[in-house]
Amino acid sequence: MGEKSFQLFPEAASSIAGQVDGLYAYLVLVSAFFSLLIAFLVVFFAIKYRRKNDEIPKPADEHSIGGMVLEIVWSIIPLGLSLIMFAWGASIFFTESRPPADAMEIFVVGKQWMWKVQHNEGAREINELHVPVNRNIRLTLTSEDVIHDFAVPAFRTKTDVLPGRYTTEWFRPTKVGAYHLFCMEYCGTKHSGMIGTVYVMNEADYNAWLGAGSGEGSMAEQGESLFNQLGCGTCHPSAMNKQNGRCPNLNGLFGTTVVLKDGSKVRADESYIRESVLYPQARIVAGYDDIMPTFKGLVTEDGLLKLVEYVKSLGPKNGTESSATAAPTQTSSSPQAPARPAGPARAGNQ
Amino acid sequence: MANHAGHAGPHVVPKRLYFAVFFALVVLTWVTTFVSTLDLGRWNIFVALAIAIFKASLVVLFFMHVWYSTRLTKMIVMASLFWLMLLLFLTMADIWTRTWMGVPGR
Amino acid sequence: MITATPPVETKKNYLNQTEGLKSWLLTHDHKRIAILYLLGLIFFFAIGGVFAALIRLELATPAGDLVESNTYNKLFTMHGIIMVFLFLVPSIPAMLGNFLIPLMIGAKDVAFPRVNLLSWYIYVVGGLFVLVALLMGGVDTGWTFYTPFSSSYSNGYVVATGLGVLIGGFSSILTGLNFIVTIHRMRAPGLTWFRLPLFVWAHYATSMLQVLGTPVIAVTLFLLVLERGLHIGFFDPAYGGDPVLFQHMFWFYSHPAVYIMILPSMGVVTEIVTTFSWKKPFGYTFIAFSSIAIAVFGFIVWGHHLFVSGQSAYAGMVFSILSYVVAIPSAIKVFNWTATMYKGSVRATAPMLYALGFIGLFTIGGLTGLFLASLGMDVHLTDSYFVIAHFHYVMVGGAIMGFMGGIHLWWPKIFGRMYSEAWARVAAIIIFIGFNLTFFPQFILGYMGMPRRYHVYPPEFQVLNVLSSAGASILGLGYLIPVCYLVWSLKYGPVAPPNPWGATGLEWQTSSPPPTENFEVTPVVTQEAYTYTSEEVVHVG
Amino acid sequence: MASHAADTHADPHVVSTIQHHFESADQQKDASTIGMWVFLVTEVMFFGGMFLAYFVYRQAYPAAFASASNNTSLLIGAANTTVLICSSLTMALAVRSAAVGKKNLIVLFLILTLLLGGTFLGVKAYEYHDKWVRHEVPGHNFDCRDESGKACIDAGHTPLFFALYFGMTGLHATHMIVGVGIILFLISQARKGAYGPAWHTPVELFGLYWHFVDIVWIFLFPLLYLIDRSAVPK
Repeated sequence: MGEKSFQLFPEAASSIAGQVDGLYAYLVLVSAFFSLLIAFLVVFFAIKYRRKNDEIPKPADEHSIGGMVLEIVWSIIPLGLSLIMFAWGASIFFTESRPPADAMEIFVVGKQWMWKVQHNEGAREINELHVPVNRNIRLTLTSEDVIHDFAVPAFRTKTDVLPGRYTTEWFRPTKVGAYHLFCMEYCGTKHSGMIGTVYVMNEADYNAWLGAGSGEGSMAEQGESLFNQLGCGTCHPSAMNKQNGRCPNLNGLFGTTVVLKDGSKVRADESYIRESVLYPQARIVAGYDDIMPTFKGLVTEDGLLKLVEYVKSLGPKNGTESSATAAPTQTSSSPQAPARPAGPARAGNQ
Repeated sequence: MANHAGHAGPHVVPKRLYFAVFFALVVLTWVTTFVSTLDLGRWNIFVALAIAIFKASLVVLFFMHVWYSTRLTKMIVMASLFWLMLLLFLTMADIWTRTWMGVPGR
Repeated sequence: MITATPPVETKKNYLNQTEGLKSWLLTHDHKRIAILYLLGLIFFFAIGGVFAALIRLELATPAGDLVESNTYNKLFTMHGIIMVFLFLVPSIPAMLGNFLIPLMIGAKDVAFPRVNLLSWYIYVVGGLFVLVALLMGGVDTGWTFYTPFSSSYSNGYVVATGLGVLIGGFSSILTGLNFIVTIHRMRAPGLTWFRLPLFVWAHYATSMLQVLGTPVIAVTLFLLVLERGLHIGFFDPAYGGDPVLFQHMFWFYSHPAVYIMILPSMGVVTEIVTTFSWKKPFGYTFIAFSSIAIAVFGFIVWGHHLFVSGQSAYAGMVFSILSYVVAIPSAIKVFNWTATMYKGSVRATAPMLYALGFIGLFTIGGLTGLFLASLGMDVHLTDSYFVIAHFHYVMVGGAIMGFMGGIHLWWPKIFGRMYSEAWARVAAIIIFIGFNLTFFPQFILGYMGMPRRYHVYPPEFQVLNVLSSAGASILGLGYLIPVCYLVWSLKYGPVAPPNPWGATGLEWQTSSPPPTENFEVTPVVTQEAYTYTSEEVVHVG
Repeated sequence: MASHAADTHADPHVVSTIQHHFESADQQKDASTIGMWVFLVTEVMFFGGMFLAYFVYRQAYPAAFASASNNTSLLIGAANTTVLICSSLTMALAVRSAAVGKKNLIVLFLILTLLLGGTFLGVKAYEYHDKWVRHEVPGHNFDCRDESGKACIDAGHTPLFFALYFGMTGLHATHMIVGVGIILFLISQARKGAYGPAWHTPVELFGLYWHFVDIVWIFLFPLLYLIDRSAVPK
C-alpha cells in the first residue's frame, strides 16, 4: 500500500505470493500465446483469402486429409497445458489450505462492516491486523451476520468468512509494511468500507505493540472465566473440577476423535466445540444423556472463540491435524500456559 | 385391434401386469414401513431408498410404459436421473469431505 | 410500427399477413414471437445499459461521490439481474433461435406454438416483477442473491425480484422444451441430424441446459423467497441452514447459464464464419459434438465458484480438474472457426467483423477462465475485478457480439431490408475498441486486488478505472449507432433479396421476410449443410 | 386401420386436434409425448433441489431429523402411500381403457383416480392440521415435542425438518391439486366421448404426470416418515 501512486502489479509480501505470481506468469504466457496466435491467424486469413471484387469463387475443396489429425492435436495440446495449470494451482492451494503446525493463531470476527481481531495473547484491534514478519500466521475466522471475505491481495490469499462456521486462512508475511485488507465477499451497504490494514512488523516492534495491548489476559484465560461464569464447570470436568461424571470430560479432548451416541465419529475441532455449545444435542457423546441446555443467544461469537481457545488449552493436541509434524516444543507441560507457542516467548521460527 | 405401426401408437399392456405391479407396490410399501422399525443402524436409509428406487422403477417401466417406449424416451428418463445424480452427488461430495482436511473451512 | 413498413412488393409475409396490435399479441407465429422478444430484449438491455453507464461513471473517481453506497449496490445488482436473466439468457435463443430454428429445419412452426407465446408472456410477467421491484426501490443483493445476506439482511425487494427471476426461468424452460421437441420431430424430410445447420446443434445443446438447469434455480429461489418471508432456516446459519448449499444450488444453474448465453452465440458465429468464408465449416462433427460436450460438462464444474467459500478442499480439486475438461470443446470450436477461414473466400462484412471480434474476445474470455479454474490462482483472483473482466469478455465480448452479428446477418431475412453496410462496419469496430478499453484494464485491476462490487476504492486504482470508464463511453456510443441505422433501414433500406449473402441454409431459400407458413412448399433436403455452389454467388455483392 | 379411420370420422374432436403445423397425427402425438417427458425432466430437477436440501440437512442434523420424523404418523403415512398407489393403478387402467376403446371405463377409472387423489389430499390436510395444532409449523410458535410431551432431541434444528416436510409435501400436494383440476377436465371430455383408441393423448400424457407425482411420494414417504423408527422408542 504505502505509496498511493499508479501501479500495474501488486506488492508480493508473503511466502505464497511468489508461487502465485509464478503460476500467473505461466498462465499469462499461455494465454498471450494463444490469443495472439488466433488473432494473427484470423486477421491473416481475412486478408490473404479475401474475396476479390471480380472473383467468382469456386466451392472450396473438402478437408480430406489432416482434419482428424488437426482436431486431435488442438485438443491434446490445450488439455496438456491445462493439466499443468490444474496441478500447479492445486499444489499451491494445498499449501494454502494446510496451516503449518507452528503457526501462531489469531482470531477474526467479521460483522457488517468491520473486522474484529483478537490475538491469542489478549490484544484486540479493529480493522487492523498486526503481525510479525516471517512467522506463520493462522487465522480462524467467523462472522456475526452475513458472509464476508478476508482478503489481503499482497499476500495473494483470501477466504470467505461464514456465519455459523469457522474457516481458516494462513500466511507467512515476508516484507515489513502496511497492506490492504479488503472484504471481498459482498456484504451490504458499506461493503466497500469494510477495509483495513495489515501491518507486518519486525519481531521487536511486534512484541512492543503486543505489550502495549490490553490487560485482559490471554484468549484461553478469558475463555476460562467465561466458562465458569456460564456455569459450564459445574458439570463438565475441566482444569479445576475433575469429579463430575454426567458431562463429558473436556481435559485432553481437543483434537481427539469422539464417538457419538449413534456410533458415528466426529473430530473434536473448533467447529465441534462451537456446535456443542450452541446445539448441545446435535451430537451427543456416547454414554451421556442429552441434558445440556443450549447456550444459543447467551454467548457471542467472540465469547465462543474464547471458549474454544479454553477447551483447546485443556487438550494436549494441537488444532492442526498432522500431529506427527508438530514441533515437540509445542507440548507444554506447564498447566497455566496454553499448549501452543503463544505468549511473548519467541524463539524465532524453526 | 389396429395396433399402430408407428412408434407413437399406444401400447396395450395386459391388465394382469398392472395388477401385479400394483400388488408389488403395496407389499413393498408395507415392507419398507416394517423394516424401518428394525434397527439396522446406518443401513436403514439404504434399505428404504433401495425399496423406493425399486418401486419407482416399477412405476416408470410399467405404469408409464417406458419398458415399451422408444429409445428417445428411455434416453430422456436416463438423462433426468443422470443429472439428478450430478446435482446430488457432486454437492454431497463437498459435504462429505469437509472434515477430511482437519482444518475448519477447508 | 413494423407492420406499417412492408417491403414494396405486395407479397404477403409474416409481417403484413394480419394487422393490428391484437394480431401480434395473440400470434402463434414463431417469427412474430421472436420480434416480440426482440422488443423486450431491447427494452431490458437499455435499462441494464443505463445502469452500467452509471456504475462506470461512479467508478471514475475513487470516492463515492455520484451516488450513495446503497444506490450503487442497487445499480450493480439490477444491472446484473436484468442483463443476465432478462437479456442474455433469452437473447439469442428466444429471439434468433425462435425465428430461425423452424426456418432452418424446414418446419412451419415450432412444435408448440401456443406454449411459445405463453413463454413470452411469462417472460414479460417475470420482467414486470423485476421492474416493479426496481421502481419500489430495487434490490441490493448482487445478482447472485447470496444468503444469508439476501434472506435476512438485505434492505431491498428480494421477494419481488426473486419471484421475477423465478417466473422468467419458466419462460426459459418452456423455450428449451419447445426447441428440443421441435428439433426432434419437426425436421423437413431428408434433414438428418448431421445435415442440420450448426446453429441448430448449438440450440439443441442450449435447450438441454435450459431444461435441466433452470428448474434448480427456480426451486432455489423458491426456497430463498420462503426463507426471506418466514425465516425457516433453509439457507440461514442462524437457523441451522448452510449458506454454501445455496451457492451450490445457485451455481448448479448459473454456471451452465453461462453456456446458455454463449452456446447460441457460438452457433451464430459458426453460421457467419462459414457464410462469409464461403466454405464448409472445418470439422462439422467436432463443432456439433463440442456443443453437446459443453452442455454436458458445463454441469459438472459449478464448484469452481466456491473455491474460497468454505467448500471442502477436496471437492475444490475435483471441480478444478473438471473445469479444465470443459475448456477443451471451447478450444476446439475456436480452432475450427479459424481453420474454416483458411483458403476460403472471405468477405469482411459487418456480421463477419462481429464474428471475428467474437473469436478474439471469446478466446481471451475463455483463456482467463483457465486462470479462475486454477485453485491457487483463483484464491487470489476470485471476487476481484479479474472476474468481472473475465465474464464480461465471455458475456459481452462473446454472447453480445454474437447477438449483434446474428442480428446483422439475419436482419434482411427478418425485416426484408438491407442496412447500411458502411455504418455497420464502423459500429462493429467502435464496439470492439470500446469493449477492450473498458474491460482489459479490469484484468490488471483484478490482479492488483481491486475487489468487485466496491463503491469506494483506494486511489491507486484510479488510472485504470478512468480508462475503463472512458472505454465504456465509447462502447455505449457503439451500441447506439446500430439502433440508428437499423431503425432507418426498416423504412428506407433497400429491399432485401431472399439470399443477400449467398449463404446456404433453408432460411435463405424462402422469401425475405418469409411468409407466415415459412415455405410455399415443404422443402426436401437432399444434401449436407453448407454445400456452396458457384451459381449462387452471381447475385452476391 | 379401418377402426382408426371410422373413429376419426365419427368424432369431430379428433379431426380438429391436428394442428396446422404438423404433417400428421403421429407426428403431433409424438411431439406431445416427448414434450411431456421433457417437462417431467424439469420436474425431476425441480424436486431434485428440494431433495438435495433434505439430504444435506439430514446429514448435518441426524438426531434432530430422527426425532422430528418420529412425530409423523407411520400408519397414516403408509396408508396414504397405499391410497396414492391405488390411484396410480386406476390411472393406468384409465389410459388402458382409452387405448382399447372402452369409453365408459375411462370415465369410471378417472373418477376413481379423482376420488383416491382427493382422499390423499384430505389425509394430507388432516396431517397438516395436526401439525399446526401441535405447533410443528416453523415460524409460528414452533415447538417440537413427542406424545409424552418430551422435547425433541436437538430441538433447535427440528424446524429445518418440518420446513422441508412442509416444503416437499406442499410442493407435492400442489402438483396433486393441479392434477385434480386436470382430471376434472378429462372426465368432462371423456364423458363426451372425446377419447378413443385413435386419439387419447391428453389422458395418456396426464397419466405420465400422475405417475410422476406418485413417484415423488414413493420417495417422500421413506425420507420423511421412516427415519430411525427403531432408535427412538415411542
